Amino acid sequence: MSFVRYKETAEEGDVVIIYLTHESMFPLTLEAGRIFQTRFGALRHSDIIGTRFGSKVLCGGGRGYVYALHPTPELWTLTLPHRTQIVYTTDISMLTLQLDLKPGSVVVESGTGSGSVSHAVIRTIAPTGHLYTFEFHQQRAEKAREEFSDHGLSSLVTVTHRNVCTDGFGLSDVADAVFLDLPSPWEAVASAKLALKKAGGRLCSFSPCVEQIQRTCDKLRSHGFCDITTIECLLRTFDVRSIALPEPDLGRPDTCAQTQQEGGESAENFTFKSAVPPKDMPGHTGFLTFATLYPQMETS
Amino acid sequence: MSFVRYKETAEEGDVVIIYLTHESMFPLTLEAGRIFQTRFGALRHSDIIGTRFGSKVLCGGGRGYVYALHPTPELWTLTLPHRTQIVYTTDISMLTLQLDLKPGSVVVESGTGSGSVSHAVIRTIAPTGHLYTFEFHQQRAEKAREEFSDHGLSSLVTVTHRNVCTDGFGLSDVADAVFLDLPSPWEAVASAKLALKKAGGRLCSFSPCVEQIQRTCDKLRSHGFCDITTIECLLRTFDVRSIALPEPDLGRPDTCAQTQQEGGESAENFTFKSAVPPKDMPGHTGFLTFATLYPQMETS
Amino acid sequence: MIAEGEQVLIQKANVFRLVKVERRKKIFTEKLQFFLDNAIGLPLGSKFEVRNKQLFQVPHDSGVDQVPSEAEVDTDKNNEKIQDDNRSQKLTKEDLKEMAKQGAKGEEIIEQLVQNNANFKEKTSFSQAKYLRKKGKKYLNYITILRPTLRLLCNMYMAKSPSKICHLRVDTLSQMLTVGNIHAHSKVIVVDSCQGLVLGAVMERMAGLGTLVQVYHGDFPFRHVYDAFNFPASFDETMLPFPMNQLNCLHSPQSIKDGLQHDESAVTSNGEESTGLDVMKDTEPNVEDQKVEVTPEDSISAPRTDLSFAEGVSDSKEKNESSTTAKASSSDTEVNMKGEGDLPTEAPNADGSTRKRPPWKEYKKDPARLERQRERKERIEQARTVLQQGNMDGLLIACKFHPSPLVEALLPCLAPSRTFAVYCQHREPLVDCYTRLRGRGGVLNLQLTETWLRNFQILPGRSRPDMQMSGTGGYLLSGITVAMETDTTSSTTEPPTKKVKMETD
Amino acid sequence: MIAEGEQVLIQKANVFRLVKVERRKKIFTEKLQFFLDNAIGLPLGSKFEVRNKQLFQVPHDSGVDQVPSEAEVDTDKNNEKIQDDNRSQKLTKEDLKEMAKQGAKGEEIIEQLVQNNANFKEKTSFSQAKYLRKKGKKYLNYITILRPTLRLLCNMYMAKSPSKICHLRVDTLSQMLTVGNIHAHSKVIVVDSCQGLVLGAVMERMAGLGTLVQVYHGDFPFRHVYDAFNFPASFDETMLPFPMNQLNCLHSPQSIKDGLQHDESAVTSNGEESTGLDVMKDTEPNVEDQKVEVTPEDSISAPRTDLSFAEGVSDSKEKNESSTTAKASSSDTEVNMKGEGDLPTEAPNADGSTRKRPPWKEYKKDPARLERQRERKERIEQARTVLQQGNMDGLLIACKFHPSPLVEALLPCLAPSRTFAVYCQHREPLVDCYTRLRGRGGVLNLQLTETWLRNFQILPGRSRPDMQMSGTGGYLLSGITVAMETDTTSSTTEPPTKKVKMETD
Repeated sequence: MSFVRYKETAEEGDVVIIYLTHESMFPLTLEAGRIFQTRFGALRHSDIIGTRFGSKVLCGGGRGYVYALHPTPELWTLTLPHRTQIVYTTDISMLTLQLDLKPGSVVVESGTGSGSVSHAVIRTIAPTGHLYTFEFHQQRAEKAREEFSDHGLSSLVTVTHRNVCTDGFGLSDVADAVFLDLPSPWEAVASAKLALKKAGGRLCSFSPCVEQIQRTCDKLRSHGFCDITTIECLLRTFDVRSIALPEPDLGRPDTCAQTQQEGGESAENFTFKSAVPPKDMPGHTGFLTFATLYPQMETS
Repeated sequence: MSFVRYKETAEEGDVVIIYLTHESMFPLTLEAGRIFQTRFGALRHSDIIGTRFGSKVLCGGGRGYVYALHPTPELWTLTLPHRTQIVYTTDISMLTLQLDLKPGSVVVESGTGSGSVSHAVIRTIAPTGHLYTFEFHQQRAEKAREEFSDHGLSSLVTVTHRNVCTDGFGLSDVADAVFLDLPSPWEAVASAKLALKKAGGRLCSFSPCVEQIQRTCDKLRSHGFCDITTIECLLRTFDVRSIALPEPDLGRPDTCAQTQQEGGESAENFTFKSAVPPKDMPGHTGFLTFATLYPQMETS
Repeated sequence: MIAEGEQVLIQKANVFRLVKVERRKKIFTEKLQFFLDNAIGLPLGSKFEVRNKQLFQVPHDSGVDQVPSEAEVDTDKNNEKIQDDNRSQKLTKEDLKEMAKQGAKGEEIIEQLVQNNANFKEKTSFSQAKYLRKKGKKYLNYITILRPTLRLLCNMYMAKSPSKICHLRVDTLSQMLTVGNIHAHSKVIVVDSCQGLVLGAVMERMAGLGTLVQVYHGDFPFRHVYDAFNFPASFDETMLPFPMNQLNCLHSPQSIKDGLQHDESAVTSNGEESTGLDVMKDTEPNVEDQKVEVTPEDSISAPRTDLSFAEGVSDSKEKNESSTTAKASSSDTEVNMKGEGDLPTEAPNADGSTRKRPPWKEYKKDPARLERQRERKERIEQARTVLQQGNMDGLLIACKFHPSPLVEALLPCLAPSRTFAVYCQHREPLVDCYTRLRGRGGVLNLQLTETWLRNFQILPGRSRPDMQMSGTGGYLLSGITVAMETDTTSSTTEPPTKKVKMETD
Repeated sequence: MIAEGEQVLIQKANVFRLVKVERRKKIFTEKLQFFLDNAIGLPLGSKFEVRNKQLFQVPHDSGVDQVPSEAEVDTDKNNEKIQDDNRSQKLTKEDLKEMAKQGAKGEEIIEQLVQNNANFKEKTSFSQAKYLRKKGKKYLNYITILRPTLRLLCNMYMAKSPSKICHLRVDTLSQMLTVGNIHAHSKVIVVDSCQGLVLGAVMERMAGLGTLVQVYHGDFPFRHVYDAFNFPASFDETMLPFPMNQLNCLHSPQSIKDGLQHDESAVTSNGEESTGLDVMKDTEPNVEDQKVEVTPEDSISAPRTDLSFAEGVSDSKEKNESSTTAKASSSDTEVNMKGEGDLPTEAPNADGSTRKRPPWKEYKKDPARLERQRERKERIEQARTVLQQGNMDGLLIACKFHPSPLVEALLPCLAPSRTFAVYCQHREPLVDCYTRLRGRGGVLNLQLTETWLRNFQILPGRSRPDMQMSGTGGYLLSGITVAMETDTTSSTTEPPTKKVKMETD
């Protein structure tokens, strides 16, 4: 299977996303004979193998059921095993578009982290692009490499274990875009400039703190990057509900004489369907700083 | 007249707010015999004098009309002659509440600026409180003093022309709250602490830039202020409109045979009342930093 | 000053609890138990350590984490080497329990935790501070006793049981007070299903000067949070209750008669009762016009709302109301259910302590009770008069009902050129209200707004917005009243609302 | 590479304009006039100075303001002494005109302005930079020629005429593409009233690999912005048009016959035309089940949409559409009116240049035209087949219509476990859509979202959010399809939507 190409039927070895509820999804690699315990009961892998993605699969001996979904980078982001703080789909969407990514783009990323951004980038640059991703933490790099392989993405990505802040990317004139998710992104700017194509490219740096982007922007300016912009993008998810607001009982207009009604409320309601904002929402994930490296003018 | 007490009838010398439209309001000091030119025609002050606030007043010889409104700090903020960048009602509301202001509070403010905050503060602390306001720009200080007098607020406010960052407030153990709107608020923190009552009080600093609040927060911490919080508050004003979204014409289900309809749209609409967000809105006014000075523990 | 009989807020870390100061009463909060006796007489805002269930005052910097200065912020350390696998701490839970048992102070326990944590030194100074903060919340027994300010009360309810205050966030409440131009010496109408929070806020801004009419729903003017403000008793005299289910008869010709007549007699016979009511003193010039001939019998024969049982049932009544609210906003059900039991407050009922109540029959005949009942009836009649004069200065609505009918019923009570503000948790009812007011006319500057509020963490090298924020603070509709068109035949000049609409759309 | 015949964006300061690169064609933008000839062959992203209507390449730091470093930021100066009374500048307008006439370069004029400004030295370095930036915009004649990327196109339309792209903000568009899992080798349905912006975005992410069905409204598949992407002609072959007003007959038994039959013949007779269409190659196992007996006459005898006049009227047609949009969102009327005339684009009509058109009768008989017409009919039939196979991979809707009927008509075309995303400027239609889909079933993970976007200015000593931001980027409804319950009798297991609802509410 491959995360970057839909298939119809789930087969042994495939990753499926088991959907119990909106808040409860799990990735599962199918192995005939194995059983996955859900809170709706035991789920036999064999019952998924051979069925169409998106089918209902019974579990708990037919008492409950789940859906077996085709993996996407977005579902993966929601369900992946966290090894680090991850970047979520709202920011990934924005950086993908703002880095002008498309099939064929060559992208450099550091750090790989839990691979959340990597999967989404690979999806977009496939089948002809390539992702060079760098991770300073050895185990994480290995784990990511393994996952990319399991997800059928190996040919599209090169994982390197390296501290790019001290040792650089070791790439020159290859990348259309660079994505930095580092504690000290400014330390990677010079190396990122080197990695970008001489014909120009885009850079994005993701940082939670203002001080980080201040230093990064300074560095970008001094290295000749242009159009430096920093944005914040927040997602608000609404709850669609039917609301019934009671109409107040203002009494009878003809007379003040009245007996107290039981409950004191008029029977009528002002009823409407509404998209109710959540009580709490993500207030900050990080600042996304973007910059353009323009082609150097040929001095003739 | 006084901004802090409603009266019923507009009299000579009173300030009224002339309302042409939501976007077009002007403050006017009534003087019998004078005429104010509006885009709806000439408005005679005499036609306002003696009428009830909130009345319709004809202008342009009866061809147009305006409303003469009672001034409030909020209308004043919308219409005042700008001498500086001003703080608007959204932030004023927040700082008034967060500074725990109420009738009787003693407040220290710098700078006075255009007096937008001052008016709102005086309204809230009247009739028993007092505002000490400091302005480093002499003309602005004089102009503010004059306005407070015209608005019947003189007994509630003391305007001082002084650079508080270099010369301090010169106040000790008097204030329940301090409001700073200065380019370098950290320079006034020590003096603000002195001005606050020994029984404790609150401080607010308004600054547009992160670097300003960083330095101010550092200073507040080192001077023993507690509960230091920084907030942003943005106002989104909706436009209430009736929206008619055309229903798509999906053709007739019984047959693909059909003649093209004129216009191609179904006659039906999906119609609803909506609160439409504005195309653009204020994205930032300033950060409001709040801090508490707690009473010193008596060392027995 | 922390005074016996007054309400105070007890703060432990980020958790607040409203209690009445009493001697020899044990307070439970956040797993702490203590008596307030030692705190009585000390300034509000004092900080204490709890030791052996007693309070001992401490300086304010006790137990506060040091914020590393910029120089100390080492960006080189990045927790890279740290394996967070819960094996870094050598002390077991049993060790810690034993230490606590032997009376170790919080600081000592934390010191031991740090020394026995294998990773602590590898952490960045910020991670260290975060660790200390986390452990401090758990092991340090500091509390602060605070004045229950509007700010703290609103935040406390928002954190604990937002549905009790209709999700009215502090910034939205602050807008209401400002936009409504609430100040001393004004005459304000408040409709409040926020347990009296808005009522208290308005009274605080009026400081017992002016008139505050509380339009209440149900048998009894409920004002739980209002009582937390510790207002002097004199403030209460400026507050007049008026039952919501008599609003419709406020402006009908028949009832204007009733009300005015009844009230006139009340004013004459109880002149001394109206102290503190500005409206009674300021006889406005236009009141003359509104007077109508009346017959006293009408009002006297009308059976009024029976308040006799009100005090007795007000508690369960409120529970009914809460569940109605919960029905309308089902997402809060859980919070509400939980909040119901452990809402951190011990406020008495609005009319004072009713812990020991005499048997029903006795109570019914109790002369003090009958006197209170008579007084309330009189105050309702005073409210009626004030409302009918149509000369109020402000109107704030924050309630669980659809606001449109309330706004339509109460706007005629405002003088022209006065402001009103209507809060609702949802925007659709305010869109309805906006539309109806546009059609009605007599209002300018109608604005439907929402505020967005976010905290920003400002720390050396680590400044950023808070990772979580409130999804909504509700919606606010505000406007300014103007004189209504009385001459309906003059169609030459366009009605103002139409005109405004053209200008602003 | 800036290439003849391709579309490029011309950037002057913050203003963008879409033009087709042609020799000896004069470009007008922001009061500048010039020819592109000198730029042809240079890299996209090059910067030029305009002198004597010709372009001269310059380095990218030309005319860029120096950002003062932190050390230079003098907080002591605070513009305190500056009286901004317009008397500070000694040069008159006439002086400046004369300088320009005599061919002074922009830099020279600004230098003179600075030297003759009495206040300049008193200003803080930031005020100085601001002054220079302001004057730079006016007097410096630099332009940059850029590749029309999705990012730049979306921002350009949003700034100039947002109603043309249904106010689809760049962050919302980015969510659509991601949530919709758009990628190469997928089969995607797009409904786009955004002048083809979404269509172009999807095609860019698919790179001509897979199938893109454009469900279009009106006589003609309009895709103005799509053309700005300069896609190779081969990409077009993967795009199939399908008229919106044939959607209802897509799934009726009668029409499934028509469609399938018609399509089968099309595939057989035009096998070579289906190159690039993945769907034609991947014969899905379940297609067998859907096949039905058909009679070819039904479809052939049906008079189809007459496309003959489409090219001729598409411009005025679009104007009609715009005014419909304007009607629905009146606040944009002004922008729209203005935008209509000076929209910064010179794209040809979707099927190539139609500047010189033969007289109607001649045109009608034109064999090339008839061939195009025949081809389009065939492609519509191909689209019909693909849709009827019910095996599409994605659905994006961003249109001026109420989306619910479109979603209901098109969801059955998706395979299970595929994603869809519906954009609407308003949230009420999506609430309706959400509700209908809940009732329908067969969808999971329904999410109604809004994104909030703000720019942050990061400058030494002056970092802050931008003073202005967009009020809304519109709303998005997304979800995942799953297999519909086919066995309606089995009521033992609860339908999934109900179950989900219970879990999430």
